[in-house]
Amino acid sequence: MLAQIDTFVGPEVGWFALSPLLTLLGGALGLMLVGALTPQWPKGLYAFATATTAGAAAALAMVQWDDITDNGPTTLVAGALAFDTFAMFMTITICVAVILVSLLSDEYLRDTPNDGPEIYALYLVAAIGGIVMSSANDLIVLFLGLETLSLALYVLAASNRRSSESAESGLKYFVLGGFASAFFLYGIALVYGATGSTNITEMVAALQSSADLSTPDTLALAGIAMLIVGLGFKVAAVPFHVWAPDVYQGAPTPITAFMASAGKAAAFAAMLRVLVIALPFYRDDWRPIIWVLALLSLLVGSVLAVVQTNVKRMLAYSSISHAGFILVGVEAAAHRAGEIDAGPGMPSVVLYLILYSVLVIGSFGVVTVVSRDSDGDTNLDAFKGLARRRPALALAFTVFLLAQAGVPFTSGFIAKFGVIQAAVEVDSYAIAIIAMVTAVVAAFLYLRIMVTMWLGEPAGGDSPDPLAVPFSAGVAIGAAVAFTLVVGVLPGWLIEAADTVTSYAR
Amino acid sequence: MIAAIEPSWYLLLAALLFGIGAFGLLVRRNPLVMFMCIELMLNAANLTFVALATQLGDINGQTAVFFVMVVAAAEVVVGLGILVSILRRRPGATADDLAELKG
Amino acid sequence: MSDATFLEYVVFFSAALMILGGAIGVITLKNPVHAALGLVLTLFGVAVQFVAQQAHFLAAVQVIVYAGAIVVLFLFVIMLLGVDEAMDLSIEPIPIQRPLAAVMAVGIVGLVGAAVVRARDALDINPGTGIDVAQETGNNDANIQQLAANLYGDHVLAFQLTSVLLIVAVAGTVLLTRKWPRSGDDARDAEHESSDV
Amino acid sequence: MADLVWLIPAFPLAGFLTILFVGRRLGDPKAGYLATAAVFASFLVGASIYIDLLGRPEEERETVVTLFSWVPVGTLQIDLAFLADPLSILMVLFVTFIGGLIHLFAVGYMHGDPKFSKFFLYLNLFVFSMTLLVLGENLLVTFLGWEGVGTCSYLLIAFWHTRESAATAGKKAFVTNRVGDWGVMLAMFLSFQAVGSMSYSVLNESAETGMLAASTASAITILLLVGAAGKSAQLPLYIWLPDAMEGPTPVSALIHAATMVTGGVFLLTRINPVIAASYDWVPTTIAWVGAITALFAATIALAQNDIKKVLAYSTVSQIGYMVLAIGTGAYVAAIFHMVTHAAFKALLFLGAGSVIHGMHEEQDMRKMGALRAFMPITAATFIVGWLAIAGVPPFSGFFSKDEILLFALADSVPLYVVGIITAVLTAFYMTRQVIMVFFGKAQWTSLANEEEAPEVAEGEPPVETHDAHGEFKPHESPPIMWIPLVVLAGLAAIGGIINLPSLFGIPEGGTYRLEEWLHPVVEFGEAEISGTWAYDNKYLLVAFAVAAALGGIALGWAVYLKKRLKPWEPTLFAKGWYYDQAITWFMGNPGRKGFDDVADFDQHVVDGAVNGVALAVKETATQASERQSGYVRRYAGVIGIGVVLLLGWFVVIRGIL
Amino acid sequence: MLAADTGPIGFPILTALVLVPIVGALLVALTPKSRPEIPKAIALMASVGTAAMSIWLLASFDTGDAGFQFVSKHTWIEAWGISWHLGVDGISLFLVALTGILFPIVIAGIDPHHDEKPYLAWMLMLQAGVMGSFLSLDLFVFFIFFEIVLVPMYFLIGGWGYENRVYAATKFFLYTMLGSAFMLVGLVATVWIASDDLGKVTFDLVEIAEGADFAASTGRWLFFAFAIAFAVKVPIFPLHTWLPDAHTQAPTAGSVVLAGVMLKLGTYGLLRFGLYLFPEASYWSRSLWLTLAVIGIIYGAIAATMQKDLKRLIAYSSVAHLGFIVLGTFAFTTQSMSGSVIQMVNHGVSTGALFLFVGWIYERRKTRQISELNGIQKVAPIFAAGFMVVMLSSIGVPGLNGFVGEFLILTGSFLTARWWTVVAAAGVILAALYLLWAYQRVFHGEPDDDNKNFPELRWKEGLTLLPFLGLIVFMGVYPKPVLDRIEPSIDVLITHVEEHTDYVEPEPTIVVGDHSDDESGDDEHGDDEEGE
Repeated sequence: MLAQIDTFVGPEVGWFALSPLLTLLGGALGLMLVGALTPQWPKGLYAFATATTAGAAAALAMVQWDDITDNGPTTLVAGALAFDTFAMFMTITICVAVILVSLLSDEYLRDTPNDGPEIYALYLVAAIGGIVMSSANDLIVLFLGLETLSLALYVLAASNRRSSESAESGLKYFVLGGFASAFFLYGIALVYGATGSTNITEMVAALQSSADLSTPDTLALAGIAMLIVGLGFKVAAVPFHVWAPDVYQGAPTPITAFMASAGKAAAFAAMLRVLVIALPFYRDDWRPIIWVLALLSLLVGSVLAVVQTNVKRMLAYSSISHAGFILVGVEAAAHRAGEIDAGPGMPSVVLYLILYSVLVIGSFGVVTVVSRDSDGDTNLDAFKGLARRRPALALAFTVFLLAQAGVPFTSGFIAKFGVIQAAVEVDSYAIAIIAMVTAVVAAFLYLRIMVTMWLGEPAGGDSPDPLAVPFSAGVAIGAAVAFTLVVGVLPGWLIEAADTVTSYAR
Repeated sequence: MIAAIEPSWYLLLAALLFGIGAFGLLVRRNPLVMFMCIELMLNAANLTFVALATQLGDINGQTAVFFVMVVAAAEVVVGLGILVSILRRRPGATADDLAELKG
Repeated sequence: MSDATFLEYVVFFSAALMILGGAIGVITLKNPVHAALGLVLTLFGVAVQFVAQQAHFLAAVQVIVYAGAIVVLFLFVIMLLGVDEAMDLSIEPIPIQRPLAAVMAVGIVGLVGAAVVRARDALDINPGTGIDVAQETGNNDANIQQLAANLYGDHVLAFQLTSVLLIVAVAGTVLLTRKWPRSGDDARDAEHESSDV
Repeated sequence: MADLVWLIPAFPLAGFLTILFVGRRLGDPKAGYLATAAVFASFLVGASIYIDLLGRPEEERETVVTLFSWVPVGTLQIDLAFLADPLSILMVLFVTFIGGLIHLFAVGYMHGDPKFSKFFLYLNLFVFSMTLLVLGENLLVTFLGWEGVGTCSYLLIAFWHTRESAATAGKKAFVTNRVGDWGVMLAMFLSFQAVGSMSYSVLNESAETGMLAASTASAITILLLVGAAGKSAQLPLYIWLPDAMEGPTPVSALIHAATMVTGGVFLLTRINPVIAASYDWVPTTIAWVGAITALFAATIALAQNDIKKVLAYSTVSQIGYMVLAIGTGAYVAAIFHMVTHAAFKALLFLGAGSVIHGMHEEQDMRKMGALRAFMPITAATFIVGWLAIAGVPPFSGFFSKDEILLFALADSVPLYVVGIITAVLTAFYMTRQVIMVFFGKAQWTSLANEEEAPEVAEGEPPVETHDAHGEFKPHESPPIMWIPLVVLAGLAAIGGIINLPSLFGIPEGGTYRLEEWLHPVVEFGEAEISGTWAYDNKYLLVAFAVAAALGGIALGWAVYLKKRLKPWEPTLFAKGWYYDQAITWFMGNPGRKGFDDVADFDQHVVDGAVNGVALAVKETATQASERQSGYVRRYAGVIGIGVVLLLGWFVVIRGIL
Repeated sequence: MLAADTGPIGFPILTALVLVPIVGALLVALTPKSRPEIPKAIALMASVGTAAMSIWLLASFDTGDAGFQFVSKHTWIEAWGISWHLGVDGISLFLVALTGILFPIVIAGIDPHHDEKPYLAWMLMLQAGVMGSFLSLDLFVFFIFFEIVLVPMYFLIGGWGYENRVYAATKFFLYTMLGSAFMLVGLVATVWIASDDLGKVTFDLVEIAEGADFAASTGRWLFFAFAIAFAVKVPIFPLHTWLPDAHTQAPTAGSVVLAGVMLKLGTYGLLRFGLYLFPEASYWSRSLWLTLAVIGIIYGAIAATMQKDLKRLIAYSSVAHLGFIVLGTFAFTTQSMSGSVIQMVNHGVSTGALFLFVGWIYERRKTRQISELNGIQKVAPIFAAGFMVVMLSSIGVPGLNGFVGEFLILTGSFLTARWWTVVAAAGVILAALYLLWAYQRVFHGEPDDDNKNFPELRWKEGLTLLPFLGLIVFMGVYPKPVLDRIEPSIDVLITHVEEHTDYVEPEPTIVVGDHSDDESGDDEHGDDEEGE
């Protein structure tokens, strides 16, 4: 018996492969410990540290990239994590989100009790959760990652103790999130029962071996239903979107940005992992559901946005419709799930995710700056005549909005184009057309905001007080604008990178 | 001669528990109780896991339950933290009282 | 019919009774404290089921962590906030919320049940001896060792992740419990309320 | 020499451009003289070309001068080319000569008008377009002139645009003409489709060689008839011409009597082989259109009191004669009458203008009378014109009209009867006019002053510059105005000589000059009447004609001077058979309403649909956003329902079923 | 229509045509507030430079060559088979030239009254967008330019328009975007389906048009996906209602550009991306288009007659005029299609000029209501004369540019679509009706007190107007040089259609000189028309 213990050998851990995660973890711990032991750090240093950590992680991920493309994808730590370009792509996406958001948060938190290490540490930890979600090769690991991300987001959402909205959004998010993750967990359990494992590799193997899918395993199907509920909740797909508008509106704006970018990205990555990579054998069962979710998200997101008066809420609904768009990509991926020639579905999704993340952070970044000046007010009126008060800012916001509307020469167009292309390639014309049409409806919302900014009368009348743009936030927004336009004109490199994710580990 | 207890019975039991928990979350207004309902649901999942683990003769299911417990603990901590920060401000607030954000 | 089976029956059904009774209690009892106690009951029932499934270690953890720590935490918060006054459950402010809930609950139970029943043959082929290592090896720690090996073997990463999870909990509570200056606090709230209603 | 044909339009164009740029500096009257000079220059060129052609053997009397390729696309090759042949040159001659005279008259008539130079600007542009019309080598160039004269007529009718009626009349003229142009355009397309070209030579040639299907030929002819009806004011499109009298009188003389309105007749003559190549009912139709118009207009003229209106309707009626002639294949007669009519009708209009001038813009004949004493020259010349149009031998009108009637009878008796009746009526209403204006007792002295007042108030150009010092006395016009009258009177009197019939032993050499001259152009279409009963009884017809003329005059004399008979002027005639009113009413009421309905339809249905969609979306959104109630438990419920649905799909539909 | 390798010159003039305005726009945007005079200068330089280049293009365009000239082609997004492929042929040449010439005039001649800097920047962006759309030979590139023009136009209408501008701008943006929504899907589908024939994924227009052969049913769907977008842009009845609002509310410059070149994106698109890509589908559906076109001609004219707002009236007249262009396009004869192309230019010139006048009237009287204007000709004769000339050209009086296009369209259409043409020809009557009536109400009559001191045409305005008048007269009197350049490309296009369908262009029987074969060709043509 004792020998048994002596002879126990843990799995070998590819430390270098894990380095992005470890970097983030180290950063988080460092912030927590050092921050706790030292007095208030000088201006902006927390944000800077966070950004550098995330940057380092992203850099490491890029380093891994070539390694993967050369040696092919593998799995890590006893098949717990997948080590493939898909994971790395998402890692980079999430790290970029962390960088931008932490830059946004800097001035936003200044002079509040929250201007400490915790929030930033939570960003980093949440990032870890997101990365784990997107690279998990085991449903339990995926669940843990999801919980890490979610818990961090619940806290962050509630973090502004001054605002009752923040608290409310935190609670709503928590209750519903817990509810949803209970479903998710239950789903995992049922699928486990059907496949005899939670490890994706083994699941696939098991499903492959059990040749007779003619008598479908209802346990697995029920499990998939539950899994889709959990994932659908995370990506805010109708009808599991109900939390999104309230939480997006209530949460502190940088946090909202983080949810809409990193949160959504990780969730979609997880969705691809679970559905496309782990459950291709049931693709004919779940594809129609994705189709419906996409349809509903597109419609509800774009239509309800029309009548909103709060910019954050508008963006929340628009992000729902964007989720619909991404789901179109997922649906396209579903057609080819598990095949050698996976088609442009998955690439279009990851492409959309990174582009949209930057866009949405930029948009919420502008909202952050404005609301900071308007004392937390994010109603449309707060944006009246923004062009007069700070033309550059208004222009930046215009760029983001146009990009979200899918106007050419912006990254948004490339993203939409990719998704539509993917859908058309697998002959899902209907959803593609619906997506484009709803995009027109959604465009109305963006136009509305633009009109308010450019044609509205600023509060100050003819001589409105100019609006201060904090340096760090300015940097973040500027970077986002640059990225949006550059990718809009020269998307080739990113597209090629995205195209590699179809060779994933399993 | 009665048959031995089948694993499916556990699963049905778990399903029942899960349903009750979900039902409770919808009908109870007290946030604390809602949390408890979530705990019920998690336990249903746990029960499922264990039952299936036993049936499959696979320990992973039990390991999963272990993790779920940690998650549950963390969740409760965070949840209660949020709840406290709210109820301090507005004592006796129910879930329905927190409906500022809508539309 | 062996005694063993009979015993199993007794255990199963009594535990099931505990579980469901407790659960019903949680969702029906007006007073949160009582609800919490109902939860304890359920948790114990679950623990018993675990034992019945030879998951001794989990049973122990279940009792200690859940019934011990978590529920206590609940009770503690209840007391701290003094929200232990009973709440009238006869009224339902949100229209058709309860029918909705009923439909959902019934639906879930029914459908999952259907799935289980449907899959039961698949399940009950070789109602395997399970992982009753103890009976085989006679080593009462076998389950623990097995679990440990699995935990630190295949799931070591997951195990590490739980620590990350706990970091979140820590950081989160620090953040949420930090004292904010009361200056202009409520004034601001009022503002926000007004700006949104 | 004929190669210089392009000079003919060039001169008026040059005049137009000069006046366009320096017209205001030239001012009154230099601009007028310049314009007149330009027109007479064209006349001289035309004359020399005439002589040139005269010197050639008959078959060579045709020169095509191509300036440049205008619209060349694929098989459609249209040049801006002129055709100098007997017909076009003849047209040029009388257009430019009479046009010149009218220009001269206008110099006096428009004297003092603030827009003096602009008037001549338009006039020259008109002459330019008119020469294009007659010289065009293909339908398109003709159409260029055709539309050009239409535009000018629009501009000139609306010359005093501050007057609402003038503006409306101008618009009416243009739009009505457009209806005709529609026919002309379709004819052009058809011609292109049929023969791959629009040039007269090709079209006529293919018609003569029988390559043009009768169906196509008929279609082209009918479509061109529509055009002619518009331009030459025939039924059913004549309505614009009477209103066109809103323009200055020289305009009425030039455009709406002498030249433009004959465009239709010219065009039909130009394509006479096509008419010949079409079904038999086609020329008959043409003939009847002319005949009915002639009679119809004559009846209306009976009851008009506006000195110019009478002339206007008589113009319509006279052109009716010409169209009748075309229909009966009497192309020469048509052209002949065109020329003579140009002379005497221009004379009459100018006379009327002189009278109006002398009467201080008074146009109502009932307020005139006994003017011969005050404006002898005008009176004398007017009387010549009267006799000419009445068809009293040996005045020009007699010969041309007689020729037409001859062909009409040769074609069919009813046509002839209509013609004769019209002749009587013509003589009658012209007599009526002459008497009302120049004879009888003066109606004007009494209401002189009250007439002055509104005139001044109305601010009519001629009045404030007029040398009327309070007292009102009709006066003879200045020489610059009566000289043209005299010249025209001469023409009207002896114009017949250009195509004398072989009657009363007129020497052979002097007869049928015009016919010989036009022979190469019309030989294919010209009807052959020798041998018909009518031809053999020419003298009888002459007798009828003379009788008709004199009868009409006598009747008029009896009624209006001797007052033996009560004048018979039924309102039906006075109101022009209510034809115009009917159309105006239709346009104003059902027509306008229909248009309004379309506009409303566009606004409410088509655009309404668009806005409706937007509204619907907004409504849905409002409704839906209320569902987002903010209650976390309700949200959980929504999720739960989602769960049930998903489970239903997976377990039941995919799993169990 | 295979692309020549390069233009006769080394330097990529077409790319320059697109980039110069963009660069200009950026420079304008970057100029400091402190120097308000600089933006105008930059804008003028950029636009005049573009104009110069486009005129040079006109000059050095090889008349005989039907193919694409000055082609520049570079890989852009390899992963998606997208390349920066520009080229110009007889169909696009004059639209490009018009775009090049129109903008400097408008920029120089029309004063935005406020916020000049962004105004100029947007104008230049607009120019770049329009240029790009006319030049691009790659579906993707075309689409992005086709789509991007919405943005500057949106801001021009919304920022510098009149009372109801936001509604109009939004309507314009969304309506057009809705159209393009279908086009995008259709476009991608085209590429994927074509990739089966081509063996590779490419967005290259020429390669697809020449290489791919779509099954009838597929091609028709794809064609309609494209056609909807163009139909909205043209606009074709009943998708036209954005136009009156957009035109009426747009600032003068906006209206001029909108009428001048932007509407042509639709008609041009139909020619280049409808007929050329999907000859079978376009030929198959011609009856529909002809009918809609004719409805548009009559309907637009009638609606125009009843408008109370002068600018709206002209907007509706655009609907009618563009109906002619569509008619010609789908009549598939050399004459009609050449007519359509030249009519695109003519309509741009004359309607653009009309909008100039309306803009000036508004500046003077602060109203566009016909009922509030009268007697202007008495107080401002030159102004009136100018309007008269432009109006006559719009009515289609021979000798002015408007006629040439209409005449060719109708002549050509008569060969293949006789009865449609017969009705369409009636449109010229209505054209006279609504314009003359409007003219009478605005310019004729005694001016009342409000209009008594209506200022006469100013020098600056006169100079702005001059190029328009020049073109109006020149194109009317001597269109040959234009037609000579258009025709070869049109012929190639028709041949392309003939290759992919059973269509044979009817040749009228030529009887000049010898009268060889039989005459009754017209009846044959006649019959197969009645058949439709």
